[in-house]
Amino acid sequence: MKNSAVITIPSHPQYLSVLRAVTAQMCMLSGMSERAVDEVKLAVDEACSNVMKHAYRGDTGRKIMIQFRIVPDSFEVIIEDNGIKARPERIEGRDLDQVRPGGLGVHLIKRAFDTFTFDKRKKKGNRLKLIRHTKGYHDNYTDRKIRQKDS
Amino acid sequence: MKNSAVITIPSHPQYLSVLRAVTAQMCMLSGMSERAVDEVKLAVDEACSNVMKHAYRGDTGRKIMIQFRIVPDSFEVIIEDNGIKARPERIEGRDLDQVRPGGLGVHLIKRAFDTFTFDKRKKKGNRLKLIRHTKGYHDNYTDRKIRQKDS
Amino acid sequence: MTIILIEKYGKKILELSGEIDMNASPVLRKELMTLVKKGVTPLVIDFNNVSYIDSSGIATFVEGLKGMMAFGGKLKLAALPSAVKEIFSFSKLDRVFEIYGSIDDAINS
Amino acid sequence: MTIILIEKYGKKILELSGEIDMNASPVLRKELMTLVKKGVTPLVIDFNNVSYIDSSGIATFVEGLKGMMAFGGKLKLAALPSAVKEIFSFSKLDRVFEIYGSIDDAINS
Ligand SMILES: Nc1ncnc2c1ncn2[C@@H]1O[C@H](COP(=O)(O)OP(=O)(O)O)[C@@H](O)[C@H]1O
Ligand SMILES: Nc1ncnc2c1ncn2[C@@H]1O[C@H](COP(=O)(O)OP(=O)(O)O)[C@@H](O)[C@H]1O
Repeated sequence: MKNSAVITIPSHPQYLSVLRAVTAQMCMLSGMSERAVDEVKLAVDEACSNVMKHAYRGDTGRKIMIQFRIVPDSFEVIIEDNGIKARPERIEGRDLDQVRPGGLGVHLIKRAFDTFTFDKRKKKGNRLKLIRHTKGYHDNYTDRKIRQKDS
Repeated sequence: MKNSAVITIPSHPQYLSVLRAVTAQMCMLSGMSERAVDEVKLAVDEACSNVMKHAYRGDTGRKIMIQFRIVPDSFEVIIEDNGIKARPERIEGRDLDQVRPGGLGVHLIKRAFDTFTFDKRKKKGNRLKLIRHTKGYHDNYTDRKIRQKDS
Repeated sequence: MTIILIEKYGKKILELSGEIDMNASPVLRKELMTLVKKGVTPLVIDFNNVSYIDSSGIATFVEGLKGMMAFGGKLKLAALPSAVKEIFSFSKLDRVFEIYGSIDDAINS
Repeated sequence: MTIILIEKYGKKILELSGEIDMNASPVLRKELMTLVKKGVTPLVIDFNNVSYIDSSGIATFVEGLKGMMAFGGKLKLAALPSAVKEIFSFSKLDRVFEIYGSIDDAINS
Protein backbone atom coordinates (compact mmCIF):
# COMPACT_ATOMS: atom_id res chain seq x y z
CA MET A 1 0.00 0.00 0.00
CA LYS A 2 2.89 2.35 0.63
CA ASN A 3 3.30 4.97 -2.10
CA SER A 4 0.15 3.90 -3.83
CA ALA A 5 -3.34 5.35 -4.02
CA VAL A 6 -6.44 4.00 -5.73
CA ILE A 7 -9.51 5.89 -6.83
CA THR A 8 -12.73 4.51 -8.22
CA ILE A 9 -14.98 6.88 -10.18
CA PRO A 10 -18.19 6.48 -12.16
CA SER A 11 -17.76 6.40 -15.94
CA HIS A 12 -19.33 9.85 -16.25
CA PRO A 13 -17.12 12.57 -17.77
CA GLN A 14 -17.90 14.93 -14.91
CA TYR A 15 -15.60 12.84 -12.72
CA LEU A 16 -12.62 13.53 -14.96
CA SER A 17 -11.99 16.71 -12.94
CA VAL A 18 -11.73 14.60 -9.78
CA LEU A 19 -9.36 12.22 -11.54
CA ARG A 20 -7.16 15.06 -12.80
CA ALA A 21 -6.91 16.51 -9.30
CA VAL A 22 -5.72 13.18 -7.84
CA THR A 23 -3.36 12.59 -10.74
CA ALA A 24 -1.74 16.00 -10.37
CA GLN A 25 -1.24 15.56 -6.62
CA MET A 26 0.25 12.09 -7.05
CA CYS A 27 2.62 13.43 -9.72
CA MET A 28 3.70 16.21 -7.37
CA LEU A 29 4.34 13.73 -4.57
CA SER A 30 6.54 11.77 -6.97
CA GLY A 31 8.61 14.90 -7.53
CA MET A 32 7.79 15.58 -11.20
CA SER A 33 8.40 18.94 -12.85
CA GLU A 34 5.38 21.15 -13.48
CA ARG A 35 5.50 20.35 -17.18
CA ALA A 36 5.63 16.63 -16.52
CA VAL A 37 2.66 16.94 -14.15
CA ASP A 38 0.64 18.59 -16.93
CA GLU A 39 1.57 15.91 -19.46
CA VAL A 40 0.72 13.03 -17.15
CA LYS A 41 -2.53 14.63 -15.99
CA LEU A 42 -3.65 15.04 -19.59
CA ALA A 43 -2.60 11.48 -20.48
CA VAL A 44 -4.56 9.92 -17.62
CA ASP A 45 -7.60 12.04 -18.55
CA GLU A 46 -7.30 10.80 -22.16
CA ALA A 47 -6.95 7.17 -21.12
CA CYS A 48 -10.06 7.35 -18.92
CA SER A 49 -12.00 9.31 -21.55
CA ASN A 50 -11.23 6.41 -23.89
CA VAL A 51 -12.61 3.93 -21.37
CA MET A 52 -15.82 5.98 -21.16
CA LYS A 53 -16.13 6.26 -24.94
CA HIS A 54 -14.86 2.91 -26.16
CA ALA A 55 -15.02 0.34 -23.34
CA TYR A 56 -18.32 1.61 -21.89
CA ARG A 57 -19.71 3.18 -25.11
CA GLY A 58 -20.96 6.22 -23.23
CA ASP A 59 -22.74 4.34 -20.43
CA THR A 60 -22.14 6.73 -17.52
CA GLY A 61 -23.16 4.43 -14.66
CA ARG A 62 -20.20 2.05 -14.71
CA LYS A 63 -16.95 2.06 -12.73
CA ILE A 64 -13.35 2.91 -13.54
CA MET A 65 -10.60 2.08 -11.06
CA ILE A 66 -7.34 3.97 -11.29
CA GLN A 67 -4.29 3.02 -9.26
CA PHE A 68 -1.22 5.24 -8.91
CA ARG A 69 2.11 3.84 -7.78
CA ILE A 70 5.18 5.88 -6.99
CA VAL A 71 8.11 3.48 -7.27
CA PRO A 72 11.82 4.34 -7.10
CA ASP A 73 12.37 4.83 -10.80
CA SER A 74 8.93 5.07 -12.27
CA PHE A 75 5.44 6.44 -11.93
CA GLU A 76 2.79 3.86 -12.74
CA VAL A 77 -0.89 4.20 -13.47
CA ILE A 78 -3.14 1.18 -13.82
CA ILE A 79 -6.62 1.74 -15.23
CA GLU A 80 -9.25 -0.97 -14.93
CA ASP A 81 -12.75 -1.25 -16.34
CA ASN A 82 -15.37 -3.97 -16.86
CA GLY A 83 -16.33 -2.87 -20.34
CA ILE A 84 -15.81 -4.16 -23.86
CA LYS A 85 -12.35 -5.62 -24.35
CA ALA A 86 -9.99 -3.42 -26.31
CA ARG A 87 -8.11 -4.87 -29.25
CA PRO A 88 -4.69 -3.37 -28.54
CA GLU A 89 -3.49 -3.98 -32.09
CA ARG A 90 -6.26 -1.69 -33.32
CA ILE A 91 -5.56 1.16 -30.96
CA GLU A 92 -3.72 3.72 -32.95
CA GLY A 93 -3.69 7.48 -33.09
CA ARG A 94 -4.29 9.17 -36.42
CA ASP A 95 -1.47 10.46 -38.59
CA LEU A 96 -1.01 13.91 -37.09
CA ASP A 97 -0.55 15.45 -40.52
CA GLN A 98 -4.11 14.52 -41.34
CA VAL A 99 -6.51 17.12 -39.96
CA ARG A 100 -9.64 15.56 -38.50
CA PRO A 101 -11.31 15.36 -35.10
CA GLY A 102 -10.24 12.39 -32.93
CA GLY A 103 -7.22 10.13 -32.89
CA LEU A 104 -5.16 12.48 -30.73
CA GLY A 105 -5.66 10.85 -27.32
CA VAL A 106 -3.34 7.91 -27.88
CA HIS A 107 -0.53 10.27 -28.94
CA LEU A 108 -0.98 12.31 -25.78
CA ILE A 109 -0.90 9.17 -23.63
CA LYS A 110 2.27 7.88 -25.32
CA ARG A 111 3.94 11.26 -24.98
CA ALA A 112 3.64 11.05 -21.19
CA PHE A 113 4.24 7.33 -20.68
CA ASP A 114 7.00 5.03 -21.89
CA THR A 115 4.89 1.90 -21.59
CA PHE A 116 1.26 1.46 -22.67
CA THR A 117 0.16 -2.17 -22.31
CA PHE A 118 -3.09 -4.01 -21.73
CA ASP A 119 -2.75 -6.82 -19.21
CA LYS A 120 -3.69 -9.98 -21.09
CA ARG A 121 -4.37 -11.88 -17.88
CA LYS A 122 -7.47 -9.84 -17.13
CA LYS A 123 -10.49 -11.93 -18.12
CA LYS A 124 -13.39 -9.46 -18.19
CA GLY A 125 -12.81 -5.85 -19.14
CA ASN A 126 -9.48 -4.11 -19.43
CA ARG A 127 -6.44 -3.38 -17.31
CA LEU A 128 -4.22 -0.78 -18.94
CA LYS A 129 -0.79 -0.30 -17.43
CA LEU A 130 1.00 2.97 -18.03
CA ILE A 131 4.60 3.43 -16.87
CA ARG A 132 6.66 6.59 -16.94
CA HIS A 133 10.33 6.26 -16.13
CA THR A 134 11.43 8.97 -13.78
CA LYS A 135 15.07 8.31 -13.05
CA GLY A 136 17.99 9.14 -15.28
CA TYR A 137 15.76 10.56 -17.97
CA HIS A 138 14.90 14.09 -18.84
CA ASP A 139 11.35 15.36 -18.65
CA ASN A 140 11.54 15.96 -22.32
CA TYR A 141 9.43 14.66 -25.15
CA THR A 142 12.19 14.55 -27.77
CA ASP A 143 14.53 12.64 -25.46
CA ARG A 144 11.74 10.24 -24.63
CA LYS A 145 10.97 9.54 -28.29
CA ILE A 146 14.64 9.12 -29.26
CA ARG A 147 15.07 6.69 -26.40
CA GLN A 148 12.05 4.68 -27.54
CA LYS A 149 13.38 4.45 -31.08
CA ASP A 150 16.79 3.37 -29.85
CA SER A 151 15.48 0.58 -27.72
CA MET B 1 -21.79 3.73 -8.07
CA LYS B 2 -23.43 6.73 -9.62
CA ASN B 3 -22.48 10.00 -7.88
CA SER B 4 -19.99 8.27 -5.68
CA ALA B 5 -16.21 8.06 -5.69
CA VAL B 6 -13.89 6.11 -3.43
CA ILE B 7 -10.24 6.74 -2.74
CA THR B 8 -7.81 4.62 -0.76
CA ILE B 9 -4.65 6.27 0.51
CA PRO B 10 -1.78 5.17 2.75
CA SER B 11 -1.92 6.47 6.32
CA HIS B 12 1.00 8.82 5.64
CA PRO B 13 0.29 12.54 6.08
CA GLN B 14 1.80 13.33 2.69
CA TYR B 15 -1.32 11.84 1.11
CA LEU B 16 -3.56 14.42 2.80
CA SER B 17 -2.90 16.75 -0.16
CA VAL B 18 -4.28 14.09 -2.51
CA LEU B 19 -7.30 13.65 -0.28
CA ARG B 20 -7.98 17.39 -0.13
CA ALA B 21 -7.83 17.62 -3.92
CA VAL B 22 -10.44 14.87 -4.34
CA THR B 23 -12.61 16.29 -1.58
CA ALA B 24 -12.63 19.76 -3.12
CA GLN B 25 -13.53 18.42 -6.56
CA MET B 26 -16.34 16.25 -5.18
CA CYS B 27 -17.71 19.24 -3.24
CA MET B 28 -17.64 21.33 -6.42
CA LEU B 29 -19.50 18.62 -8.34
CA SER B 30 -22.14 18.65 -5.62
CA GLY B 31 -22.61 22.37 -6.22
CA MET B 32 -21.34 23.74 -2.91
CA SER B 33 -20.31 27.35 -2.44
CA GLU B 34 -16.60 28.13 -2.30
CA ARG B 35 -16.78 28.66 1.43
CA ALA B 36 -18.54 25.35 1.97
CA VAL B 37 -15.91 23.60 -0.16
CA ASP B 38 -13.18 25.01 2.11
CA GLU B 39 -14.99 23.92 5.27
CA VAL B 40 -15.62 20.40 4.05
CA LYS B 41 -12.08 20.00 2.68
CA LEU B 42 -10.65 20.99 6.05
CA ALA B 43 -13.05 18.71 7.93
CA VAL B 44 -12.17 15.64 5.84
CA ASP B 45 -8.46 16.42 6.28
CA GLU B 46 -9.00 16.65 10.06
CA ALA B 47 -10.95 13.39 10.20
CA CYS B 48 -8.24 11.51 8.29
CA SER B 49 -5.45 13.16 10.30
CA ASN B 50 -7.22 11.76 13.36
CA VAL B 51 -7.24 8.29 11.86
CA MET B 52 -3.48 8.57 11.23
CA LYS B 53 -2.80 9.86 14.76
CA HIS B 54 -5.29 7.96 16.87
CA ALA B 55 -6.46 4.83 15.02
CA TYR B 56 -3.05 4.03 13.49
CA ARG B 57 -0.88 5.75 16.15
CA GLY B 58 1.40 7.21 13.51
CA ASP B 59 1.99 3.98 11.56
CA THR B 60 2.28 5.36 8.02
CA GLY B 61 1.99 2.08 6.10
CA ARG B 62 -1.70 1.34 6.69
CA LYS B 63 -4.76 2.14 4.58
CA ILE B 64 -7.57 4.66 4.82
CA MET B 65 -10.57 4.37 2.53
CA ILE B 66 -12.70 7.44 1.93
CA GLN B 67 -15.99 7.31 0.07
CA PHE B 68 -17.83 10.40 -1.17
CA ARG B 69 -21.51 10.29 -2.04
CA ILE B 70 -23.43 13.09 -3.66
CA VAL B 71 -27.09 12.43 -2.85
CA PRO B 72 -30.06 14.68 -3.59
CA ASP B 73 -30.09 16.49 -0.27
CA SER B 74 -26.79 15.67 1.29
CA PHE B 75 -23.09 15.23 0.81
CA GLU B 76 -21.76 12.15 2.59
CA VAL B 77 -18.24 11.09 3.44
CA ILE B 78 -17.48 7.66 4.88
CA ILE B 79 -14.01 7.09 6.30
CA GLU B 80 -12.83 3.56 7.05
CA ASP B 81 -9.70 2.26 8.74
CA ASN B 82 -8.47 -1.00 10.26
CA GLY B 83 -6.88 0.60 13.28
CA ILE B 84 -7.63 0.84 16.98
CA LYS B 85 -11.34 1.24 17.66
CA ALA B 86 -12.37 4.75 18.64
CA ARG B 87 -14.48 5.26 21.75
CA PRO B 88 -16.97 7.76 20.35
CA GLU B 89 -18.06 8.87 23.82
CA ARG B 90 -14.49 10.00 24.47
CA ILE B 91 -14.07 11.99 21.28
CA GLU B 92 -14.47 15.55 22.25
CA GLY B 93 -12.88 18.81 21.18
CA ARG B 94 -11.36 21.03 23.85
CA ASP B 95 -13.19 23.99 25.30
CA LEU B 96 -12.25 26.64 22.76
CA ASP B 97 -11.76 29.22 25.51
CA GLN B 98 -8.90 27.17 26.83
CA VAL B 99 -5.71 27.91 24.90
CA ARG B 100 -3.68 24.79 24.23
CA PRO B 101 -2.50 22.83 21.20
CA GLY B 102 -4.90 20.11 19.98
CA GLY B 103 -8.59 19.47 20.44
CA LEU B 104 -9.59 21.65 17.50
CA GLY B 105 -10.09 19.00 14.81
CA VAL B 106 -13.39 17.68 16.10
CA HIS B 107 -14.83 21.21 16.18
CA LEU B 108 -13.78 21.76 12.57
CA ILE B 109 -15.36 18.46 11.51
CA LYS B 110 -18.64 19.25 13.29
CA ARG B 111 -18.72 22.71 11.78
CA ALA B 112 -18.82 21.23 8.28
CA PHE B 113 -20.98 18.19 8.91
CA ASP B 114 -24.37 17.80 10.57
CA THR B 115 -23.82 14.15 11.43
CA PHE B 116 -20.67 12.56 12.86
CA THR B 117 -21.28 8.90 13.74
CA PHE B 118 -19.20 5.75 14.00
CA ASP B 119 -20.89 2.73 12.47
CA LYS B 120 -21.26 0.24 15.31
CA ARG B 121 -21.70 -2.67 12.92
CA LYS B 122 -18.08 -2.51 11.80
CA LYS B 123 -16.17 -5.23 13.65
CA LYS B 124 -12.49 -4.38 13.12
CA GLY B 125 -11.39 -0.78 12.83
CA ASN B 126 -13.65 2.20 12.31
CA ARG B 127 -16.22 3.48 9.86
CA LEU B 128 -16.99 7.13 10.44
CA LYS B 129 -19.97 8.55 8.60
CA LEU B 130 -20.15 12.29 8.00
CA ILE B 131 -23.26 13.85 6.50
CA ARG B 132 -23.75 17.43 5.43
CA HIS B 133 -27.26 18.49 4.49
CA THR B 134 -27.24 20.53 1.36
CA LYS B 135 -30.86 21.30 0.63
CA GLY B 136 -32.98 23.93 2.29
CA TYR B 137 -30.16 25.00 4.57
CA HIS B 138 -27.80 27.90 4.33
CA ASP B 139 -24.06 27.38 4.04
CA ASN B 140 -23.73 29.13 7.32
CA TYR B 141 -22.16 28.02 10.54
CA THR B 142 -24.54 29.90 12.83
CA ASP B 143 -27.60 28.53 11.08
CA ARG B 144 -26.15 25.06 11.25
CA LYS B 145 -25.50 25.30 14.99
CA ILE B 146 -28.92 26.74 15.77
CA ARG B 147 -30.51 23.96 13.78
CA GLN B 148 -28.52 21.36 15.70
CA LYS B 149 -29.60 22.81 19.01
CA ASP B 150 -33.23 22.91 17.92
CA SER B 151 -33.31 19.31 16.80
CA MET C 1 -16.19 25.68 -18.26
CA THR C 2 -18.23 28.79 -18.89
CA ILE C 3 -19.01 30.36 -22.26
CA ILE C 4 -19.91 33.99 -22.91
CA LEU C 5 -20.59 35.49 -26.31
CA ILE C 6 -19.66 39.16 -26.61
CA GLU C 7 -19.22 41.67 -29.40
CA LYS C 8 -16.26 44.01 -29.78
CA TYR C 9 -15.83 46.47 -32.68
CA GLY C 10 -18.67 44.60 -34.39
CA LYS C 11 -16.85 41.25 -34.16
CA LYS C 12 -18.24 38.27 -32.25
CA ILE C 13 -16.01 36.83 -29.54
CA LEU C 14 -16.63 33.59 -27.67
CA GLU C 15 -15.02 33.95 -24.27
CA LEU C 16 -14.22 30.59 -22.71
CA SER C 17 -13.04 29.94 -19.19
CA GLY C 18 -12.13 26.93 -17.11
CA GLU C 19 -11.43 23.42 -18.27
CA ILE C 20 -12.43 22.05 -21.67
CA ASP C 21 -12.62 18.30 -21.22
CA MET C 22 -14.96 15.53 -22.34
CA ASN C 23 -17.57 16.84 -19.91
CA ALA C 24 -17.47 20.39 -21.24
CA SER C 25 -16.91 19.67 -24.94
CA PRO C 26 -20.51 18.75 -25.87
CA VAL C 27 -21.72 22.06 -24.43
CA LEU C 28 -19.01 23.96 -26.30
CA ARG C 29 -19.70 22.04 -29.51
CA LYS C 30 -23.37 22.99 -29.41
CA GLU C 31 -22.60 26.66 -28.91
CA LEU C 32 -19.85 26.74 -31.51
CA MET C 33 -21.74 24.83 -34.21
CA THR C 34 -24.82 27.03 -33.73
CA LEU C 35 -22.68 30.08 -34.52
CA VAL C 36 -21.01 28.31 -37.44
CA LYS C 37 -24.39 27.29 -38.85
CA LYS C 38 -25.59 30.88 -38.54
CA GLY C 39 -22.59 31.85 -40.65
CA VAL C 40 -21.06 34.12 -37.99
CA THR C 41 -17.65 35.13 -39.37
CA PRO C 42 -15.06 35.94 -38.27
CA LEU C 43 -15.56 34.23 -34.95
CA VAL C 44 -12.86 34.88 -32.38
CA ILE C 45 -12.32 32.40 -29.54
CA ASP C 46 -10.85 33.98 -26.43
CA PHE C 47 -8.72 31.35 -24.64
CA ASN C 48 -7.29 33.71 -22.06
CA ASN C 49 -9.05 32.03 -19.13
CA VAL C 50 -8.88 28.46 -20.36
CA SER C 51 -6.80 26.50 -17.87
CA TYR C 52 -6.97 23.10 -19.53
CA ILE C 53 -7.90 21.45 -22.80
CA ASP C 54 -7.90 17.78 -23.78
CA SER C 55 -8.32 16.01 -27.12
CA SER C 56 -12.12 16.26 -26.99
CA GLY C 57 -11.78 20.05 -26.80
CA ILE C 58 -9.29 20.06 -29.66
CA ALA C 59 -11.64 17.86 -31.71
CA THR C 60 -14.45 20.36 -31.12
CA PHE C 61 -12.40 23.19 -32.60
CA VAL C 62 -11.37 21.03 -35.57
CA GLU C 63 -15.08 20.45 -36.20
CA GLY C 64 -15.80 24.15 -35.88
CA LEU C 65 -13.00 25.00 -38.28
CA LYS C 66 -14.23 22.50 -40.85
CA GLY C 67 -17.73 23.95 -40.59
CA MET C 68 -16.34 27.45 -41.09
CA MET C 69 -14.18 26.47 -44.05
CA ALA C 70 -17.20 24.90 -45.74
CA PHE C 71 -18.63 28.37 -46.37
CA GLY C 72 -15.40 30.38 -46.40
CA GLY C 73 -15.84 31.63 -42.82
CA LYS C 74 -13.00 32.37 -40.40
CA LEU C 75 -12.35 30.91 -36.96
CA LYS C 76 -9.67 32.74 -35.01
CA LEU C 77 -8.13 31.43 -31.81
CA ALA C 78 -6.71 34.13 -29.55
CA ALA C 79 -4.79 34.59 -26.32
CA LEU C 80 -3.89 30.93 -25.75
CA PRO C 81 -2.08 30.27 -22.46
CA SER C 82 1.20 28.47 -23.18
CA ALA C 83 0.02 25.09 -21.85
CA VAL C 84 -3.00 25.21 -24.18
CA LYS C 85 -0.95 26.41 -27.14
CA GLU C 86 1.45 23.55 -26.56
CA ILE C 87 -1.32 20.97 -27.18
CA PHE C 88 -2.16 22.64 -30.49
CA SER C 89 1.51 22.54 -31.55
CA PHE C 90 1.92 18.95 -30.41
CA SER C 91 -1.04 17.93 -32.55
CA LYS C 92 0.36 19.96 -35.47
CA LEU C 93 -2.84 21.97 -35.52
CA ASP C 94 -1.07 25.28 -35.05
CA ARG C 95 -0.44 25.07 -38.81
CA VAL C 96 -4.11 24.75 -39.57
CA PHE C 97 -5.71 27.22 -37.17
CA GLU C 98 -5.29 30.97 -37.26
CA ILE C 99 -3.77 31.65 -33.85
CA TYR C 100 -3.31 35.18 -32.47
CA GLY C 101 -1.47 36.49 -29.44
CA SER C 102 -4.32 38.74 -28.35
CA ILE C 103 -7.98 39.45 -29.01
CA ASP C 104 -7.09 42.76 -30.59
CA ASP C 105 -4.62 41.09 -32.96
CA ALA C 106 -7.36 38.63 -33.95
CA ILE C 107 -9.89 41.41 -34.53
CA ASN C 108 -7.51 43.59 -36.51
CA SER C 109 -6.18 40.78 -38.68
CA MET D 1 5.12 24.20 2.41
CA THR D 2 8.34 26.17 2.17
CA ILE D 3 9.96 28.21 4.96
CA ILE D 4 12.36 31.10 4.48
CA LEU D 5 13.88 33.14 7.30
CA ILE D 6 14.64 36.73 6.35
CA GLU D 7 15.52 39.91 8.19
CA LYS D 8 13.90 43.28 7.57
CA TYR D 9 14.80 46.46 9.51
CA GLY D 10 16.66 44.20 11.92
CA LYS D 11 13.56 42.07 12.64
CA LYS D 12 13.39 38.36 11.87
CA ILE D 13 10.55 37.25 9.60
CA LEU D 14 9.59 33.66 8.89
CA GLU D 15 8.04 33.59 5.42
CA LEU D 16 5.77 30.60 4.92
CA SER D 17 4.19 29.46 1.71
CA GLY D 18 1.93 26.65 0.62
CA GLU D 19 -0.15 24.33 2.76
CA ILE D 20 0.42 23.81 6.48
CA ASP D 21 -1.06 20.41 7.24
CA MET D 22 -0.06 17.41 9.34
CA ASN D 23 2.68 16.64 6.82
CA ALA D 24 4.22 20.11 6.97
CA SER D 25 3.67 20.89 10.65
CA PRO D 26 6.56 18.85 12.08
CA VAL D 27 8.99 20.70 9.78
CA LEU D 28 7.50 24.05 10.77
CA ARG D 29 7.51 23.13 14.45
CA LYS D 30 11.22 22.32 14.35
CA GLU D 31 12.07 25.62 12.66
CA LEU D 32 9.82 27.67 14.91
CA MET D 33 10.89 26.07 18.19
CA THR D 34 14.57 26.48 17.28
CA LEU D 35 14.01 30.22 16.92
CA VAL D 36 11.96 30.35 20.10
CA LYS D 37 14.66 28.47 22.02
CA LYS D 38 17.27 30.91 20.71
CA GLY D 39 15.11 33.68 22.17
CA VAL D 40 14.53 35.42 18.84
CA THR D 41 12.00 38.18 19.55
CA PRO D 42 9.95 39.65 18.06
CA LEU D 43 9.43 36.93 15.48
CA VAL D 44 7.09 37.86 12.66
CA ILE D 45 5.34 35.09 10.70
CA ASP D 46 4.48 36.08 7.14
CA PHE D 47 1.30 34.21 6.12
CA ASN D 48 0.84 36.00 2.83
CA ASN D 49 1.49 32.91 0.70
CA VAL D 50 -0.12 30.35 2.98
CA SER D 51 -3.01 28.80 1.08
CA TYR D 52 -4.21 26.35 3.71
CA ILE D 53 -3.84 25.60 7.40
CA ASP D 54 -5.34 22.79 9.47
CA SER D 55 -5.48 22.16 13.21
CA SER D 56 -1.97 20.70 13.29
CA GLY D 57 -0.67 24.00 11.91
CA ILE D 58 -2.69 25.97 14.44
CA ALA D 59 -1.38 23.73 17.25
CA THR D 60 2.18 24.45 16.11
CA PHE D 61 1.65 28.19 16.48
CA VAL D 62 0.02 27.74 19.89
CA GLU D 63 3.14 25.85 20.95
CA GLY D 64 5.37 28.58 19.53
CA LEU D 65 3.38 31.25 21.33
CA LYS D 66 3.59 29.41 24.65
CA GLY D 67 7.35 29.05 24.18
CA MET D 68 7.65 32.77 23.49
CA MET D 69 5.48 33.79 26.43
CA ALA D 70 7.66 31.69 28.76
CA PHE D 71 10.47 34.23 28.35
CA GLY D 72 8.44 37.31 27.52
CA GLY D 73 9.11 37.07 23.77
CA LYS D 74 6.71 38.17 21.05
CA LEU D 75 5.25 36.13 18.20
CA LYS D 76 3.49 38.24 15.57
CA LEU D 77 1.31 36.79 12.84
CA ALA D 78 1.04 38.97 9.75
CA ALA D 79 -0.73 39.16 6.39
CA LEU D 80 -3.14 36.27 6.94
CA PRO D 81 -5.30 35.47 3.91
CA SER D 82 -8.97 35.57 4.88
CA ALA D 83 -9.45 31.79 4.77
CA VAL D 84 -6.53 31.32 7.17
CA LYS D 85 -7.64 34.14 9.44
CA GLU D 86 -11.06 32.58 9.61
CA ILE D 87 -9.65 29.39 11.20
CA PHE D 88 -7.94 31.48 13.88
CA SER D 89 -11.20 33.30 14.62
CA PHE D 90 -13.20 30.09 14.64
CA SER D 91 -10.82 28.61 17.21
CA LYS D 92 -11.00 31.84 19.23
CA LEU D 93 -7.25 32.20 18.90
CA ASP D 94 -7.46 35.61 17.29
CA ARG D 95 -7.86 36.88 20.86
CA VAL D 96 -4.63 35.26 21.97
CA PHE D 97 -2.29 35.93 19.05
CA GLU D 98 -1.04 39.32 17.93
CA ILE D 99 -2.36 39.48 14.37
CA TYR D 100 -1.36 42.24 11.93
CA GLY D 101 -2.65 43.19 8.52
CA SER D 102 0.80 43.54 6.98
CA ILE D 103 4.44 42.75 7.66
CA ASP D 104 5.18 46.46 8.06
CA ASP D 105 2.41 46.83 10.65
CA ALA D 106 3.88 43.87 12.54
CA ILE D 107 7.40 45.32 12.42
CA ASN D 108 6.34 48.82 13.43
CA SER D 109 4.10 47.71 16.27
N1 LIG E 1 -9.78 2.02 -24.02
C1 LIG E 1 -10.00 1.73 -25.32
N2 LIG E 1 -10.78 0.66 -25.66
C2 LIG E 1 -11.03 0.38 -26.95
N3 LIG E 1 -10.54 1.07 -27.99
C3 LIG E 1 -9.77 2.13 -27.74
C4 LIG E 1 -9.45 2.51 -26.39
N4 LIG E 1 -8.65 3.59 -26.46
C5 LIG E 1 -8.49 3.86 -27.76
N5 LIG E 1 -9.15 3.01 -28.55
C6 LIG E 1 -9.17 2.97 -30.04
O1 LIG E 1 -8.07 3.75 -30.52
C7 LIG E 1 -8.53 4.85 -31.33
C8 LIG E 1 -7.67 6.08 -31.10
O2 LIG E 1 -7.86 6.58 -29.79
P1 LIG E 1 -7.65 8.12 -29.48
O3 LIG E 1 -6.31 8.51 -30.04
O4 LIG E 1 -7.83 8.33 -28.02
O5 LIG E 1 -8.74 8.89 -30.32
P2 LIG E 1 -10.33 8.94 -30.20
O6 LIG E 1 -10.73 8.19 -28.97
O7 LIG E 1 -10.61 10.40 -30.13
O8 LIG E 1 -10.82 8.31 -31.46
C9 LIG E 1 -9.99 5.04 -30.91
O9 LIG E 1 -10.75 5.60 -31.94
C10 LIG E 1 -10.42 3.61 -30.60
O10 LIG E 1 -10.78 2.92 -31.77
N1 LIG F 1 -10.43 8.70 14.75
C1 LIG F 1 -10.25 8.77 16.09
N2 LIG F 1 -9.98 7.64 16.79
C2 LIG F 1 -9.80 7.70 18.13
N3 LIG F 1 -9.86 8.81 18.86
C3 LIG F 1 -10.12 9.96 18.23
C4 LIG F 1 -10.34 10.01 16.82
N4 LIG F 1 -10.59 11.28 16.47
C5 LIG F 1 -10.53 11.98 17.62
N5 LIG F 1 -10.24 11.22 18.68
C6 LIG F 1 -10.12 11.66 20.10
O1 LIG F 1 -10.74 12.94 20.25
C7 LIG F 1 -9.81 13.93 20.69
C8 LIG F 1 -10.07 15.27 20.04
O2 LIG F 1 -9.77 15.19 18.65
P1 LIG F 1 -9.33 16.51 17.85
O3 LIG F 1 -10.33 17.58 18.17
O4 LIG F 1 -9.18 16.15 16.43
O5 LIG F 1 -7.96 16.95 18.50
P2 LIG F 1 -6.51 16.28 18.49
O6 LIG F 1 -6.57 15.07 17.59
O7 LIG F 1 -5.63 17.37 17.98
O8 LIG F 1 -6.26 15.93 19.92
C9 LIG F 1 -8.45 13.34 20.37
O9 LIG F 1 -7.42 13.81 21.19
C10 LIG F 1 -8.68 11.85 20.52
O10 LIG F 1 -8.59 11.46 21.86
